[in-house]
Amino acid sequence: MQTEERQLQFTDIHNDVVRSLVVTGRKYYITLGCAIVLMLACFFFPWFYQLYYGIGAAGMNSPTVWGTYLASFIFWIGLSHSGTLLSCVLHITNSQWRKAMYRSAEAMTLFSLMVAAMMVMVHLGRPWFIHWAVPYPNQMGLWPNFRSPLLFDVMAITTYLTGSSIFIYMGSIPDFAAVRDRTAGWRHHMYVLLSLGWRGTDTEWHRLGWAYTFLAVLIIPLAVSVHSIVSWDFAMSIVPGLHQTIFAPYFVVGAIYSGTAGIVTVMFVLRKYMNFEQYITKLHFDNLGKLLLVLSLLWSYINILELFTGWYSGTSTEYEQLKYKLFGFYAPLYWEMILFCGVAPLLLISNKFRTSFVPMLLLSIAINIGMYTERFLIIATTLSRQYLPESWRVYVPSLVELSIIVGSVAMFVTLFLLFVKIFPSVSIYEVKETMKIPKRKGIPEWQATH
Amino acid sequence: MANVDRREFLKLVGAGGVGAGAGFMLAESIKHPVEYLIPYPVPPEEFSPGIATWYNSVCGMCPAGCGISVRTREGRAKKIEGNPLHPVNQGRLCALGQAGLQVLYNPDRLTGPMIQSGQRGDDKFVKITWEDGLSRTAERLAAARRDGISFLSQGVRGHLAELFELFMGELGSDRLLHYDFGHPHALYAANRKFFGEHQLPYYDIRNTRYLLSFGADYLTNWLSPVHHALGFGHSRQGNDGHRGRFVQIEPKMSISGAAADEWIPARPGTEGFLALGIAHHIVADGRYDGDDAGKWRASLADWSSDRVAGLSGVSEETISRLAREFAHAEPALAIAGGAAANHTNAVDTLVAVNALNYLVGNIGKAGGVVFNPDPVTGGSVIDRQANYRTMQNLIENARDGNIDVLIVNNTNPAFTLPRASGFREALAAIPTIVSLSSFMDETTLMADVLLPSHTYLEAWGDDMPQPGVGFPVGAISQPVVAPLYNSRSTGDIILGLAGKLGFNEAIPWTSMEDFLKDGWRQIYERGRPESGDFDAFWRDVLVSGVWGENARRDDSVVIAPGVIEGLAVSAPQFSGERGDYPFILHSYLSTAMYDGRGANLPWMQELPDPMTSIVYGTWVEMNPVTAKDMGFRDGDLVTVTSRFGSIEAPVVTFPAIMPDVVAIPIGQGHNALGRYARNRGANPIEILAPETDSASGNLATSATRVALAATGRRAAPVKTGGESRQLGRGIVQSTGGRSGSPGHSAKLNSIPIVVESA
Amino acid sequence: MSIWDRFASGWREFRKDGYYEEFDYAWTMTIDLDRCTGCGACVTACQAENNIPIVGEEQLERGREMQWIRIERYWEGEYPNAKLKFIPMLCQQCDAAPCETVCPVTATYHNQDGLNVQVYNRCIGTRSCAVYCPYTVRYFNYNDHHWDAPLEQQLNPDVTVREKGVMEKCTFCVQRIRQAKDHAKDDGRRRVRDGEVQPACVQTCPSEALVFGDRKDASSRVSKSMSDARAYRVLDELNTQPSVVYLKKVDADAD
Amino acid sequence: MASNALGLFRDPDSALEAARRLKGAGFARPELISPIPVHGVEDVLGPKKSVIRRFTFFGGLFGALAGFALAAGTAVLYLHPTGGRPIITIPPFLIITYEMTILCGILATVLGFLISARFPAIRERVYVPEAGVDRFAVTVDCDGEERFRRAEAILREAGAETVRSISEGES
Repeated sequence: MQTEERQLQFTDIHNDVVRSLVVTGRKYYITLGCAIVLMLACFFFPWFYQLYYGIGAAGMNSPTVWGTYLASFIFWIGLSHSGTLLSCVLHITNSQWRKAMYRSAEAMTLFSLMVAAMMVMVHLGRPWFIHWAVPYPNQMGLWPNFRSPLLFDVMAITTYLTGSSIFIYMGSIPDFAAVRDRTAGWRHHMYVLLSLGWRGTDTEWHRLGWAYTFLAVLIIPLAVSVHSIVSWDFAMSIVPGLHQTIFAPYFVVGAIYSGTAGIVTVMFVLRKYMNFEQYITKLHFDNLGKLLLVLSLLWSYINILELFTGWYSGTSTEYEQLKYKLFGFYAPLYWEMILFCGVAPLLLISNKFRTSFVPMLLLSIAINIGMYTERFLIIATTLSRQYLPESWRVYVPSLVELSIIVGSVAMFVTLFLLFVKIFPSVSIYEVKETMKIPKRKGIPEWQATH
Repeated sequence: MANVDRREFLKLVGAGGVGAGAGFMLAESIKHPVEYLIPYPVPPEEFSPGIATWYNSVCGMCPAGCGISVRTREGRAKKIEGNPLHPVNQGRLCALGQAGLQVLYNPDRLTGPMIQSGQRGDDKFVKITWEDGLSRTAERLAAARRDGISFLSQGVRGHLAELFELFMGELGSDRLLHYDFGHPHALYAANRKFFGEHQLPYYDIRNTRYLLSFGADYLTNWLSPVHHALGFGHSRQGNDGHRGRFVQIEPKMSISGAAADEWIPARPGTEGFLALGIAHHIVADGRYDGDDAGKWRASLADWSSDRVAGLSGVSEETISRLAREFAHAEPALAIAGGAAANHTNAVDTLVAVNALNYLVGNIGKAGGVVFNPDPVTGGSVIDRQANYRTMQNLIENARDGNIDVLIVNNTNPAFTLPRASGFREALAAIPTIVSLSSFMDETTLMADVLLPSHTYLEAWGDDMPQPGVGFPVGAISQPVVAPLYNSRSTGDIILGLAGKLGFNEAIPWTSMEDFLKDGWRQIYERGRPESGDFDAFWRDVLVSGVWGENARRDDSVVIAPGVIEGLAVSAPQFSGERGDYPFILHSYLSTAMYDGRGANLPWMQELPDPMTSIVYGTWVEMNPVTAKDMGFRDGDLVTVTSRFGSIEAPVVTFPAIMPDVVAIPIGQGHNALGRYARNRGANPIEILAPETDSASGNLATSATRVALAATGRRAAPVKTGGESRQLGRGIVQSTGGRSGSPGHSAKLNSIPIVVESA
Repeated sequence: MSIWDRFASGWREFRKDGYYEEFDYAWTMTIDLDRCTGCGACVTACQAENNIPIVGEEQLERGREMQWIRIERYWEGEYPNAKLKFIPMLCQQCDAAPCETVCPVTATYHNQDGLNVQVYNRCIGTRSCAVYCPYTVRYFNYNDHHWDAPLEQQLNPDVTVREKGVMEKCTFCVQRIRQAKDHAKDDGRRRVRDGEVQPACVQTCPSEALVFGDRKDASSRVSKSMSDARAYRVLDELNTQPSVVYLKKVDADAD
Repeated sequence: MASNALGLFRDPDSALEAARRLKGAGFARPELISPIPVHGVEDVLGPKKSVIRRFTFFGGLFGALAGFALAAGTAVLYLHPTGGRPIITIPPFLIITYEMTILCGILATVLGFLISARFPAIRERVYVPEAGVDRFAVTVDCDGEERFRRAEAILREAGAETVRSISEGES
């Protein structure tokens, strides 16, 4: 199932992965350094300034009180989506090609969730009181409001973060064990702890298999619920353009869409810079490409539907909203989004395109830019066209906001770079499973049947 | 037929008697409020920390003379509300009045006497003591020629005005002038001409069923806005059964125009023709059956509606309809002001409008024109009111070096006189200028000696509102807080000067309070006191904040001889050729800043202009079509040029303004007056032509033609409002015709006029 | 009372919808658009009473005005038949307030006077209430505001000064309501008398367009004016059940 | 002191074969240590029942109850009427319930896994690093020299490259 030029042995993957962990080139440190510097300069510095000055540092106004911060929040949540979700689905459907890529996909989930959580902090007017959103007994006679979609968010994201971190960890226990035996010094100790003393006995494999499957089963509905709930932050308001029943599926599809695109990007990078050429192959890009195509069509469908309902409602509020979206101040962004997320992905129809790496990379990036735009428009176009025309006002992001967007990407990269040095970024044992298993002569290959 | 009839009013005054001693105890309680959060180590007994104390006083923000109740906590003024007992505003107050607190607590107030240390105008002053300041001034006054002394004050009334009279009398100079930009000279002149009336009458909007307003923005700045607003509300929904109808005739829709049921744009300056046209109709239709009907018919003969229609641009049908409605409705009332009263033919116009009132016989009737008795004191002020001609005269004298000393009291001609008047130049020719202003305004900037006076919330004084409400009303303004700075009340400064100059036998008083008390003792005596105790009376007046008397004018109509025959309106003159200056400049008193005195109040700067929602700054209102033709978009910066200068301001398209008129609000464009006002917007007064109304000597502020030119730059004014169309969302809903709504005439108030004390 | 008793009683009592409609007062304001002249006195009165900051030109330019009550203006028609209609817009104190349900920390909720209260100290600044409010009458403190000395001496000691990151809005001058209730208690009265309490805007309105009172008291002026044929609510179709009732403007020449 | 016989195999089949034979020879349940889950272990060493499913189920159940209690219960204890909704507002509370269900389900599953697979390992157990890479090991504990030789024989016969004796405690 992988490149046939050479028969890979168990030891190859083993060595490759271990090398990817312990052998660290100069390039890596440079990249990491840049990422960290960028993160500090573009994320934390502006944020601290904003903490000092107030949200006024951003470009928001009345009535457009939400802005890019929340857009980034949705974006990162969305990006988090296909990681674990995809991996779970594929695990349950027991598809082989998943196995080389799912680890990094899950990592993506984890880190984009963390960045998303950071975006919430940035978004808040008084983040130093965020703990008030957590139900803990207190003397104030106050309590979070469980009727609030925002609190659904708190619950959902906490659960999702817990779930996906456990999922990725549990999946890597055998690999930790494997790496444990090949490392020394502090790394060894770390992996000793992480691997919980895994031996690989048949019982352990059996238990792991079950637990892993259960987790997968639990996490699929969870992931779906998470982005539905995020969508309800908006859909449960009565703002024209937001108050729509289609929003939950819209957000979920969008999330998986951008997430899958994200995976493509990450795959490409891993393949290129961690020399996993043999394990991450055309096949993966091909399959992901097909998935992307389907998702993009779904996405376009929902967008058309949204326009239609707006037009069909015939009410002034929805109608103005629609006009504004298509031809108003933000119209260029809207059409850019359509181009990137609706039109460009149609290229995926061609096999050649799907199986060529660089175009896929470019497309995946384009899609995620488009998806970010979508999230931004969802907020900007609706809030600046509220019910009372007298209160209409356009919102333009400030420098602080833009820099924080860049910074959040840097933060994601930083986390990911740290990850690839701690977690085996390709699942050793599952890749082994996909390999040709040594056979004893004269025995029917019943292993090969799975 | 005033808003408060006698019994009710006296009852109110009586009610004020509760909790006597508000102002009385104040003397002890005056301490500097800054040092402590609760600034009274040993608090006087009527102060208990945490409990508000209300003091009644008089609003000094505009000439309307509303009564106010000021809420103070721990010796600091917190809130100004209308004095519910005061017949003028009956507990209500306008935005400007509310902002009085920011006059008191303005960060740019002058904190003590100073003298000019550099060149005039370069804002260099050094502090001196009051002793020093007063003696310097006294010396100059003593050294000056008798009629070389000029006293230029803002319009003040009551005993302070009398004190000015006394003082100037002693100095032997007749150059005592009260100057207010917005003073309705033409209205006074017209009433003098038509009725032979010295005082302005009381226009009873409350009880009228039909108000025909020729350009008078009676809801914003004409005479007594708050009182008119009360009347408006009541006439609209207050009287059960019927709803008053309001018609506004003006080239640019004002707030009153927006509130009116019908807004009729008429060519600027032709309001008088319209009035005559309507009068012609009334007489022609035989709606007027006085014994002098013949004379009327004769003098109105050649004002047929077709001719008037041609002149004014208002269709014949409209004119005849207005005439019919006006004659039908009983009572109906016609008023004129604003632009209509600021053309070169203003007095004619206003006389014609008076004729309308006369013809429908509403003189002296409820809902009509009610004559006012002379004010109890300070009535002579009216003759002291300086119109443009008088100011011109002063300016010429100054130029010729006939003025040795000029004392300026809280008026700002350097801002409110056109450049063309040459006032600023004239100031240069005056050796000594003394300013009593509380702020560093444009005029004070030119002064040599600064003797800053208290704000009206720190000073003793009184006021007899003019126009009154049909019967004598007086109100005492008492200090509601201790003086913030080392300033003195205007009265005390004058008395101080008098003392220095040794006018002791003529002006024996040492403090404004004593002077005031003596004055009010006479008022007390003329009221045939039931209770023989002046102090009790004094306290009651202080507590209730207002005093009234049931003396009314008989309602017999006296119409000056020869008026009917002389009835005619001359064509309005405009400065500038139509060719070079295609637009007529309609400059109007801004809602928030009145004549510019509000520009240093942040609240007023941030109060969106009701019509455009613009804050901070000046703008030029244009008809959208005209703007389109000239290729102007909203926010384009244009130069507005008259024969006498030019200013820059951004264009704002305004749906309700005549195509050949551009409107600019007055109030911004200060180059002094503190951080909030300085270098903001432009001042349209600067470019006004020095055209006057010959009959009243009033500056014809609407008689200037201007040209507009694009600068190519954009300077979109800051607006709080977005889209200003409803898009069929039914936000402001309206119902047609007659609504059987039960009205509710409100007399209630939430203010306990009670001082927490024993 | 043990936690379980509390729970039991609570469960019994609070399962039903809108149970708190049985609260003591139902403060209501009616605004007669036929009287309103748009003069803006209410706006300044509110600023003075409620320590509403001076935002400054730069902030206003960025669209961050702070006016708990604002005058909205709507043009109709074109010259020469242009009409301008004003409508004062303030927090509608909705009984079914969208803003209340969305706040994650219950910084805004319904108090026992039927008021939609905003707890500044509890607010963490998610700003979602402002998004959910269809009347856009919630104002956010984008930064700390300051008053040039000695302007701060005017600040009303009965009202807090809000810090950055906090949402604020019209409270129907709750401090005055509290005071009136205390007065009533001192006089041994169970209820506040009609007209005993007025928000700053109502108190100052020169044309008496605003009326305030308790609609539970059928004899109150506000109840009377609510029963007016012209009474309507803005955006009623959203079923937010506002406590601010408008009286339609009368268009004399229409019918 | 119990010692173990451990045979290393190149391929899983031989390992399984060895295990089967050991079992047949009456050895206590042999253990298979492999770098990948070997399929067909069950048919050789007999099926295994996993308790994890119960953990998951009861965890989820608990989560559901706890979730609703959290939302509804505290809503009653802390009265904050909002938006005209009833204090016990079913639809939104169901969402909380849902999330809590999954959260507790996940945690319980993890717990179940750790318990049933005896993680984390406190005392050291038989292990060979090669089995973590590409070798398949079969261990069986056999006390006594003679039994060890027996096991060794079976293992070699099944094709083990090497056979070692490992006593618990070293690894």
